[in-house]
Amino acid sequence: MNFNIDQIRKDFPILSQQVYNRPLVYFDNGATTQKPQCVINCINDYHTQHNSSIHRGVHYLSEKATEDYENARKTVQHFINAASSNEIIFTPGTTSSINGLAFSFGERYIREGDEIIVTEMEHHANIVPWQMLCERKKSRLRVIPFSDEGILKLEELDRMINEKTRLICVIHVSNALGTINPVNEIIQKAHQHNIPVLVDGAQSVQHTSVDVQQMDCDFFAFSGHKIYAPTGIGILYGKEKWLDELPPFQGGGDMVDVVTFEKTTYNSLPFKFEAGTPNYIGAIGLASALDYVTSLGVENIAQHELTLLHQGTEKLLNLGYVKLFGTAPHKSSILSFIVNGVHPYDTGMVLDKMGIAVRTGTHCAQPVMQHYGIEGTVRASVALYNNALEIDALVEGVKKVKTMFG
Amino acid sequence: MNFNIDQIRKDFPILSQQVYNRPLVYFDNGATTQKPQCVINCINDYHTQHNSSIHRGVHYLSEKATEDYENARKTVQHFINAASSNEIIFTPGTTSSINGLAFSFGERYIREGDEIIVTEMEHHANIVPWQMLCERKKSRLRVIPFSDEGILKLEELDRMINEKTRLICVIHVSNALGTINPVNEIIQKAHQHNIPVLVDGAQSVQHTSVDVQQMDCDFFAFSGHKIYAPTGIGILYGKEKWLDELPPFQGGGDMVDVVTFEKTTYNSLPFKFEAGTPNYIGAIGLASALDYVTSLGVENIAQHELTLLHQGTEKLLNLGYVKLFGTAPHKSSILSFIVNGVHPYDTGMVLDKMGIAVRTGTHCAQPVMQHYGIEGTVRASVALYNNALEIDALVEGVKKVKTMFG
Amino acid sequence: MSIVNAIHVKSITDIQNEIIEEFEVYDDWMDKYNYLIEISRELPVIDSKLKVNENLINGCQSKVWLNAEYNQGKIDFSADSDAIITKGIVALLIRVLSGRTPAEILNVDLYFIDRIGLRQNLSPTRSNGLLSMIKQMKLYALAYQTKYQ
Amino acid sequence: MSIVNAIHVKSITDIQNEIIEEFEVYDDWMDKYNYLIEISRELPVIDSKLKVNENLINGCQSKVWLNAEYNQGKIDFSADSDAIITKGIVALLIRVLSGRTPAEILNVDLYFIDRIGLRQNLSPTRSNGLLSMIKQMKLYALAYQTKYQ
Ligand SMILES: Cc1ncc(COP(=O)(O)O)c(C=O)c1O
Ligand SMILES: Cc1ncc(COP(=O)(O)O)c(C=O)c1O
Repeated sequence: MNFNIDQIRKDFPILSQQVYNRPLVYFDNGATTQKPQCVINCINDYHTQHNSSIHRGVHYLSEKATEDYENARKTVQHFINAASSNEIIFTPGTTSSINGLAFSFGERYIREGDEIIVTEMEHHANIVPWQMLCERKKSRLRVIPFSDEGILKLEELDRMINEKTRLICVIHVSNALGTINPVNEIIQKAHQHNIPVLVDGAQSVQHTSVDVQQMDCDFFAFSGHKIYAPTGIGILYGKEKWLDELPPFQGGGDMVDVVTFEKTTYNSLPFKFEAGTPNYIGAIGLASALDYVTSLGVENIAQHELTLLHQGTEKLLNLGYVKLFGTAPHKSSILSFIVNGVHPYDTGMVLDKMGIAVRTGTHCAQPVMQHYGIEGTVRASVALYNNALEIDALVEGVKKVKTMFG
Repeated sequence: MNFNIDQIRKDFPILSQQVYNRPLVYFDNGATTQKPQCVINCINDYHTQHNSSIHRGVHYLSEKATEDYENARKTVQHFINAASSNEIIFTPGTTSSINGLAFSFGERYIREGDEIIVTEMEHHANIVPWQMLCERKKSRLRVIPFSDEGILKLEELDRMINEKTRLICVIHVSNALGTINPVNEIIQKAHQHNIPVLVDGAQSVQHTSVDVQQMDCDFFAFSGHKIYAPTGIGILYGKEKWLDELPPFQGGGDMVDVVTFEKTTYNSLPFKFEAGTPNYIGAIGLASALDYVTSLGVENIAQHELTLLHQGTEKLLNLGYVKLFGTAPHKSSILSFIVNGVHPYDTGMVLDKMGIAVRTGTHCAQPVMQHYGIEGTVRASVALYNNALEIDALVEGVKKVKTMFG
Repeated sequence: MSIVNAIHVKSITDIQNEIIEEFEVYDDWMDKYNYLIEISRELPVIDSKLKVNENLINGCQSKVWLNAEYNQGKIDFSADSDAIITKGIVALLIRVLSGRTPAEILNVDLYFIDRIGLRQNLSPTRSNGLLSMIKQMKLYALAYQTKYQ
Repeated sequence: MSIVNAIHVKSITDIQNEIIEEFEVYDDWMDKYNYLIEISRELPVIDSKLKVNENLINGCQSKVWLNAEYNQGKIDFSADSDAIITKGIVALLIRVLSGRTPAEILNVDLYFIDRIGLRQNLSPTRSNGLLSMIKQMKLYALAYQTKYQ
């Protein structure tokens, strides 16, 4: 495999950072990823040389920024293989993508008594917007449960789908368990009943290659900051036939055609869904990050991360006192665990002082924790720049934790 | 006045840029402003040394980012003199702030037959969200007109307010005309009837000192990118008593307390309104920009810009063939004009090739254009880094336009 | 030279090369614009009763009306704009494409645009809508081709 | 030395200085944590029937129960946590503040926190909620002061 990890690590300046006089070992990638130098430079260059507001400007800088912004849209389109760049909506992030969709889809299609299906494995971002919608529309949220290994019980889905089902929302890769869900199968089932499916790809695009046409999902959401891009930018993909029908989520500049106080008409796709000045520098930074990922090869990244995941899993389990949450055979990037008898928070505090950044707590997936009856886990999540030495450091850290808390 | 413009211009690297081999003269500040080196460095340092997701992390970087993010909130609080940092909500921009408020306020307070008052001078961002809300709730949008000088007819407001009025939304400084509206007076009138007021401050915070307590507005919105900060970050200020009562605009991570499929409870202020990973680097960049503005002195900036505005006004009018739109005595930063007999677009195209960046068109304020029965204007908008030579360049450009198009 | 004459005797390539040559003498943008202003005056002006919303082209900051008429296998375009430079640009397009067959219009490679320095005007987001004009002309060509074949 | 003894004979300042001295010997974070773990064992454990939601402190990733009782002008605190380091930290707070008058608690300057290296734990967003614990203790003090004066 043509994946020189030592060389790649040099692309990320923050990795040479020290914390508490120890080399940083960054395993909080599920929360946010670090940025390669090319992305940092891209933003820097933009601010020092090109910055200008987009769309309505007649001048040179504005034309250039507009072109770069629209090219960024095409980069995203090709990255997830959307059929058209009209299907790529820039948003501030996954949470906004899902909330926007919940609003628009809700206004257009959800009536009293209708049902929306989610899974027990969802991140709060794919639960709360639907709960809020259901409360507003007096509709009902139904939940596909998962087994203790962290595998969705798809037979329940078959029982749940009925003539009132309007939408199915499913997490692609679980941020709390690492499970890669069988989205293709779910989408096939749903489409047999003409039910559209939203896939929350916040934890999948950066770890596996995503092809929205092959997957045939109706909507797909992800965040830039989790795929080596800046904060404040994300994507809502939607099939054009849906986006054409949905009302805009927000009103303002750029999304309109004609505004009068009597009647306002809306702009065409994708602009209809992009009210106001978008985070165009974020979008251009996102394109730069996707180019970087593409240059390394998504498949290479996936393989590298999977090797680390397996090493980590084996070494942690070999210790004999670590319980892993999420043991589905089809997994990605997430090691969610508890050191027996030790509170996750204590584990996290000690690892921190050893320079190892992990996340502890519920990972915005409280229903997953409720499933296991636990308060939370320690989560080490792997990114393309992690290496085997860091996995060893994590294992050593866990050993230290065990000796301290016993 | 201690305002060394030559020195200050050096803080903005883009200003030494050339376009078409001519020095850039950037007068599209109403659309977006350029960034000082300190803001650029702040973002750069963040990406190379500190980046980490905020709030739920136990580790060093996350703690630091959280602290910086919350300190940024305090910087914003002090900049607009809010009573508490709980009143400062980070959003992606003005448009999002207003749309979020329209949703939450609408859910909580707007019923069929209710009325919302806006002005004829609003930017689309302060029209369309309210139109969308009125359509949803079968309520009514009422409009305070303005005179041909660009002055609101406040006597109309007195006639318009009634027991059905729920909210008044007013632009602080008009982005199409430059008028500084008498918001204090409007707020006083509104409060006599216990009606809250939203002030759209997208064009005011960067040009005049804003004190939300003194103004006594209930809500105030602005965008970072128009005040020398990065794109993708903005503010919704709201009095705590209102924010406590309003439901969240979006659901997701960080804004919740307990999530179960049966019932979800929300976090306290300000987090209730900040679902998902916020643009924390944008927020930290915004604080850096506000510190920069404060270091120069908002009053000094206002005075400098006003001098340029007066010079520009006088020199353009002296040409004898320029018509100015927006001639209120109380104005800020905006020169909106037409060269007689010349389409604004032709004017903009020629100025562009002379290196002068202006905006042409409706400036997302079509009702203002409809008021005058015109297609659009040329808008030169002044920022702190513009100087008298640039005003002269603009005037020379306009002369050239006149000779070309007759 | 008048546009109308050029249409019937020269190939699309000839005319494109002619335009390129005409523009070659100007290396200053202002001169190019002055020339476009001049050209705008030669535009076969659209009948005022055709200046209706249905003939308006979307995506321009200035208004552009474009009309097409089918005449013995060829399409004659006429147009107008409220902005002069836009009018000059549409005049160039008409000079190249008016009086051509639908097939010629559909297959045309408008290389002159790049060569005279208007390439950036071709960006889909350019507010002058050059791309929209070309698209509209091709749409007319397609419509007539479908109708008469 | 046992916490219970310390409470009645030493001033708040004495105890803070004592804690600072105890921590001075550790310059490694692991040793500090080990010491906090040790200290956590000395915490006067809250009665299990007081481990109810009403006694839970908000804003911690770990659970912290805190109870306060008023006894002849002084407040006795007891607490527990499901995380050990948090428990150690709350034990330190109790060692300094338990058995003090409401006025003492309300006016206290807890400088030892900074000196032993826990200052960053004081950030309002710190998920261990040290700030919330102190706030809660002061709230109790205020409540009792108001009630009994
Ligand atoms: C007065 C006014 N309101 C609202 C906006 C919208 O701001 P943004 O595009 O940053 O959301 C603008 C800027 O275009 C403005 O000038
Ligand atoms: C699966 C999943 N969905 C949604 C989100 C929300 O993403 P963001 O916070 O970037 O909006 C996250 C990240 O926290 C996630 O892991």
